[in-house]
Amino acid sequence: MSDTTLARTAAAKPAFSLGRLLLEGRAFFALILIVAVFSFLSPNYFTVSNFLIMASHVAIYGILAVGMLLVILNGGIDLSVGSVLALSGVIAGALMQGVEMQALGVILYPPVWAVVVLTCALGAAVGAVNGVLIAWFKVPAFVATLGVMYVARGIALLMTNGLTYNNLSGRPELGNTGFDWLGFNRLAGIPISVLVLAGIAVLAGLMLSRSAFGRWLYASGGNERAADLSGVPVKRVKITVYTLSGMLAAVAGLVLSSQLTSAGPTAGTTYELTAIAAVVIGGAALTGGRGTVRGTMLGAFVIGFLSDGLVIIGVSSYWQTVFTGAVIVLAVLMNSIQYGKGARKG
Amino acid sequence: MSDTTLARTAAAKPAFSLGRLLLEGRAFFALILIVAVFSFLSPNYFTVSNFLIMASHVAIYGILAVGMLLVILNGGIDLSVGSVLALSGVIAGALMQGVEMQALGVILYPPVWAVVVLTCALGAAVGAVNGVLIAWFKVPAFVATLGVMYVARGIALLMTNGLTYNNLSGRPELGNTGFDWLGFNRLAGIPISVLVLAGIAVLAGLMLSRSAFGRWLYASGGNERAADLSGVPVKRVKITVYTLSGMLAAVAGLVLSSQLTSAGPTAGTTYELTAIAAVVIGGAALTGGRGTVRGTMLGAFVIGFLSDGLVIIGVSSYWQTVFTGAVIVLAVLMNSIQYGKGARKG
Amino acid sequence: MTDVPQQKPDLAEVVLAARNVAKSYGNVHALKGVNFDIHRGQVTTLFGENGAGKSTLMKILSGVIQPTSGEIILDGKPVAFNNSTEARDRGISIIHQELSLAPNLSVRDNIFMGREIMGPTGVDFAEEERQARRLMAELEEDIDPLTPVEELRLGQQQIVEIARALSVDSRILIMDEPTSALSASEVEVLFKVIRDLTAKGVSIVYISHHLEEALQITDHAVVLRDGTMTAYAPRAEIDLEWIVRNMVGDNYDLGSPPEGHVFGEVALSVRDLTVADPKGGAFNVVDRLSLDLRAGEVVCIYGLMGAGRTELLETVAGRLRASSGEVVLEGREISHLSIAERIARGLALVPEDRQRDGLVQTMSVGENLSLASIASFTKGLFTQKKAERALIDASIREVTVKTSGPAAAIGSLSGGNQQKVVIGKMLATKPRVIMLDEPSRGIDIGAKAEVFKLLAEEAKRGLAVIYSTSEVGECLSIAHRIIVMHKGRISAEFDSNVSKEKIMAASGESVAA
Amino acid sequence: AEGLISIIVTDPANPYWFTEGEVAKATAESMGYTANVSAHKGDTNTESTLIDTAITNKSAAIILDPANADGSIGAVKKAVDAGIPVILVNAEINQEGLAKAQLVSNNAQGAALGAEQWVADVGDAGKYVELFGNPSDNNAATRSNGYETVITQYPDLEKVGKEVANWDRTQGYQKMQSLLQANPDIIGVISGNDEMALGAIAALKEAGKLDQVKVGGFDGSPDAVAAVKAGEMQYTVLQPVAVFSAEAVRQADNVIKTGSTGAATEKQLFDCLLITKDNVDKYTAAFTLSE
Ligand SMILES: Nc1ncnc2c1ncn2[C@@H]1O[C@H](COP(=O)(O)OP(=O)(O)OP(=O)(O)O)[C@@H](O)[C@H]1O
Ligand SMILES: Nc1ncnc2c1ncn2[C@@H]1O[C@H](COP(=O)(O)OP(=O)(O)OP(=O)(O)O)[C@@H](O)[C@H]1O
Ligand SMILES: O[C@@H]1[C@H](O)[C@H](O)CO[C@H]1O
Ligand SMILES: [Mg+2]
Ligand SMILES: [Mg+2]
Repeated sequence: MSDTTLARTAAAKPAFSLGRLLLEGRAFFALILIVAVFSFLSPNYFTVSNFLIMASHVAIYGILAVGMLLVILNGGIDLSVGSVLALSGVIAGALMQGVEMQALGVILYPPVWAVVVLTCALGAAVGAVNGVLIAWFKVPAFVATLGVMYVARGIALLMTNGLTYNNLSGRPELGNTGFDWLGFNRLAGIPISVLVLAGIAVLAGLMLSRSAFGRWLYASGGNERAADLSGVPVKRVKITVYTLSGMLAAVAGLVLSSQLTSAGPTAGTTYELTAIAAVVIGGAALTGGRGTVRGTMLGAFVIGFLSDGLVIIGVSSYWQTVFTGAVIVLAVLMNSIQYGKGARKG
Repeated sequence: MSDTTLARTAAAKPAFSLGRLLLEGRAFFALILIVAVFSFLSPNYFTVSNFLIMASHVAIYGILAVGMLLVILNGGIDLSVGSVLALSGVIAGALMQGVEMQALGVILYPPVWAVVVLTCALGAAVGAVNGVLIAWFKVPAFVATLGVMYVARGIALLMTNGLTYNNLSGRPELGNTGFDWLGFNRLAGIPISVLVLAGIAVLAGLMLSRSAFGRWLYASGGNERAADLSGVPVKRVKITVYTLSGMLAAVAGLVLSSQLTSAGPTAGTTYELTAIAAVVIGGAALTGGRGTVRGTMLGAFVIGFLSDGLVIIGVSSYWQTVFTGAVIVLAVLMNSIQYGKGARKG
Repeated sequence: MTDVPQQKPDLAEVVLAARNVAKSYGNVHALKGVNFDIHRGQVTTLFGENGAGKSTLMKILSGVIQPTSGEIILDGKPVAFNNSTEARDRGISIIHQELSLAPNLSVRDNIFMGREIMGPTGVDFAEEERQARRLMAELEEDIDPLTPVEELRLGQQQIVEIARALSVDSRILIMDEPTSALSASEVEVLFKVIRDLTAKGVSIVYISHHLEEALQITDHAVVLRDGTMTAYAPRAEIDLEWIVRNMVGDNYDLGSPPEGHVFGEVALSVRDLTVADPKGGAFNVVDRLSLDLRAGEVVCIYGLMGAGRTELLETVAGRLRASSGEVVLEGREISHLSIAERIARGLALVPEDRQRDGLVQTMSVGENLSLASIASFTKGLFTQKKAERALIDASIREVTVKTSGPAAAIGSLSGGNQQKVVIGKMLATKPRVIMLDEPSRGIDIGAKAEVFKLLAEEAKRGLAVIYSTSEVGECLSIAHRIIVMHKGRISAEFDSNVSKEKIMAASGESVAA
Repeated sequence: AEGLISIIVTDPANPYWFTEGEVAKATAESMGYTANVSAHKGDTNTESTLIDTAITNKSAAIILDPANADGSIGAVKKAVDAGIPVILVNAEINQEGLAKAQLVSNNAQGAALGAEQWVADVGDAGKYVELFGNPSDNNAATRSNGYETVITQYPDLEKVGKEVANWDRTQGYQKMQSLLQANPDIIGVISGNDEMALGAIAALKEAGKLDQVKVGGFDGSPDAVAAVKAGEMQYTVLQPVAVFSAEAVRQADNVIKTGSTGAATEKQLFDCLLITKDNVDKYTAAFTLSE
């Protein structure tokens, strides 16, 4: 991932590549500062096990943030991710409880892999609805995804009647166990959710820096008309990024429900804000065309490591709110000071 | 107001002023449809008293939306308005309870007008912080106001310890009665809050269409570099719009606390989304430079009349969520289809 | 810098001067200690290759940017401008090379942006409109001041920029390529205005790559090369040859149409193409137009602003939908194809408005150059860095882009070099038919010759070229066939032996001028 | 009886309030009323809007779960001024004489009940943490104080952390994980409600510490009862929400017909019941323990 994003950054401002390297370091600075301060304040912060737990919290936001990055690079925004996360969890929950085939009079228990695939497909479908509204019907992204945010949440509530699907572990006799693997297990000591995040980040990084699609995305986010005239399928790119964002929201929903071994319709409320904040703290421009996966990951970790740290040192919840806000601004302030001169509108 | 916004519209697309008039009518169409449907479904909807009540509900969002419109015209966004609303209410509550002057050993009870002035000044100050962060420190508006949103909310919580100020009516012997006038009284049968909204809308409309500041705002939202090169004080414009947005959030906070005769630190959560939705439904572009007060009012009424109507006809809260989302998208869809051809990126 | 020629004393007083002005961007030295004088009531013309530093110098004189070192002398006294408003308040205004208009505002509002005329009840729109109308009349341009700028054609937008600068009543007026999107008749009008202004004592700085045109009005000529002043002469001593010699160091020749090859099959055929006004007007911008283009043939489309050339080319390229008619590429009807599919089949368009349609401002020079040919260096899932780099390097060489490297930000290039990137990007798709819409906007004479040479060579190898321009001279030096468009139709067709006058007459130019 | 009874609950997306609304609605409909259930989601402004709507709809009575002990007074007053009787359920307001009745579960009693059971399960020495509800809801503090009163009697039980998790399962999960990092050696978690407790259980499971750490909940929600049954949660304190929601409607009916609720006092406390592994089988319907 690092090499891919470096390439991107270097391409943007080549002349100062050495200075830039230092500056990138400065963006890390916020993160390092956070880690240093909390490690000083609590002996429990700077431990491998805590970093892994914190990383597993970051995973949820981080997965959403990768999808959000794609959308923001395109010059859009996706407010529906929190709701799609909830809806996906609920759908997964419903599938795990079994699908009743009225006509046949049987209840089907799809295996976990099928649940995962179906849920991701659903997330992708919701995302595609966003994309179509935005690309074809020219509804501004903010409005389209705001609407879908409400609708998806409403459907999740209607499906469950407000209740939470509990017990998603499945039953061996039904052959649908294994759902909690995502949230509970570890590979080489690393939580699966963190590995999922890492995998997604690497794939997204490769896609952005090495694939034609990545180039199209940066181009259409930077100047849609010019991209269009250069043969970039701008509508297709748009629909694809929203579809991917929806799909990633579904993945986040699966990871979260598997961590909680339950899925409720109110999960993920306001997560879209956290995801957007991560992307922007990571240096992406909301006007599109600028941003990297690496920055976004950095942003997600800044937010996650901060909020967990505040809990670990036992700051009161009101002060947690104040600090979170202050750090978000400060982290970006540092960023802005670097980019200072080159900063554009938005 | 109508003449002012008409002027703007005319300025924007003179050639088709007749067709345009029809199209503007189409935007009203959503509102008229909503009124028609609900009047048909409930005998209690289409009554003067209900319209006045609904208008007083719209007032809160409407006031926020006017401030949001200014910010959005500038190409920015203000996520902090909900928190500032809460903080202002809480400050007003604290002032009404009396300010203890430790040194003098007395408790001062500022008269209501002073409470109003101080609260608005506070809102303006918070807005100015946003503005300075954005204009001088080049922090992206989304991040700056997100941070301030958390900080303001945290301060409101800290000030009250999570509790709510009750009884803001003041006491005659302290000479500070009259606070509930804003929220409870009526002039010529019209709730004061609605009159406040109308006044603010007219002033904002005049400012946008008649003042040099209005021109500067549209210019810097349309092309900041060009405006800057033409001698528009773009930084000053920026700081001013955020200050105004903060001040209007304080006004909304005052109106709300006076309607509820209480002020709590959690008021106004997520109102920023509603305000943004009103502005965007009203045809403004989030990229800046396009939008009118009239449209924004229309947007606020669409949202308010819809949500009240759904409650009046007794739709379940889940379905309310679904409908709200669907209508937001549909209202804008109608807009987009009209503007269709001319539609640009964003 | 010992061989820097001294500016000769001149009769007219110097009102504004640059002394040893230098400007660096990192390690790019845009200006290396330049002396430059502006004379009262006279026109000083600045010549130079793309990237020579002309715009940089003008931006410094008008307060838009500040010099790294050196002094600006106004009326004999050193001054320092912190921004363009300060310079404007001292009577200096500038027409920027790149448009700086707010697209969402009307012509009127753009003209008075930042200098609104105030009446008792706010902005005096009536007065502003009156003045805007007067300016439009003065420039002989039929533009309603209430039209939003985004609905204007590029050339009209340039007129608005000019009007804005004129509205200020400045003593010193800097014009950085004010005519790049104007047609000959509009240039005539502008020159008339300039003569009126100089008669009133206004000093003008004029930059243009249309050398003959500039020669008509200049009183002094200064040549910049690589950030240094290489030559100065008063009007009496200069001619085209002098300019070119000092600019590019040797003689130039735009050449003549490529010869010695036979045309191939019909490569592009347009049949009865009709395009409704995309802005909703009740007329057709292209009106039952038919045109055949053979492989190896270079056709020039000449026309006045508003003739419908841009719409014709954009429709063929797939951006606009035709209301009727067909477009046939190498025997295949392609009306239903997307832009991308047309590019893939060898049909490319170099658009007219580089900022809006040509460049992705957030991308580097290299990424812009390779944007239209991504498929050619993608293998399987991934793009091939080496192949891309080779393509970019070849492009930079072919169209002679002056840049610090492919990774440079596109915004750091001079205007002309940005234009070359737009041309290079589409040439890199290896098209079989290429359409260029006013491609010479802002590129210097040397680069133009390079592009022409390139097109000529490709034509010999079978490339079919449509070249739209407002400069008759360009038509004559490249085209086998010249088509004149007027109100969406072909009003005349000539072969390459025709005279300038005949072409202009067919376009309706004589009527306007 | 006829007329509309407007039922305003906090948020039916939580099973507790869902039951509250559904039981009230069913009771009202069984008595011949029409009923509307709406939700204020904890926002006093939305609540005030819903009260206005209930007035517009000429409701015969309003059943309200108030959003805020202080902040809801104005809204209740408004309904009362419009001549509509208001019966409060689940949470109180800090003013008497406005609502016809305030029917709430006895949170203090329930908290004491829970805390005693918790001590019995956890033992009387060791470190523990507390998950606290939404601070703007009085019930959060009432329960916390109730826990405190009981647990402080055991000086060797040391509270090493208290986190606000806003009644929410995901927050309970994440806060619990962080609390575990800070305090790996705790032996108990006491939670202000079931959702947070269930989140804590998921975190403990993930950390493999569920057998070392005992968790107690509050509400008696179906999920919690299932967890009790599975041995993952030690106990939950059942709030008789189904009982008092039905009772609230009956008293509203009395007020409509006779002008008075028929109850002796405005504030009526409904005692909470303890659900442990021993009596879990008597849980027959959501929030209902059949004796
Ligand atoms: N913002 C910038 N950052 C880095 N380099 C720049 C910047 N602006 C200009 N330059 C460089 O300065 C040099 C002079 O540019 P300038 O725009 O003055 O050229 P010009 O003579 O106006 O050319 P043209 O005829 O193409 O408009 C060029 O090499 C250009 O790349
Ligand atoms: N018959 C007509 N009546 C009024 N306006 C017309 C008519 N025909 C064309 N126009 C205007 O002229 C425009 C055509 O401009 P277009 O840009 O295609 O011309 P062009 O020849 O490419 O000129 P330019 O040099 O500006 O690029 C149309 O958008 C329309 O607004
Ligand atoms: O009593 C209720 C329930 O515990 C609910 O779960 C959260 O809010 C409290 O007020
Ligand atoms: Mg230039
Ligand atoms: Mg053209």
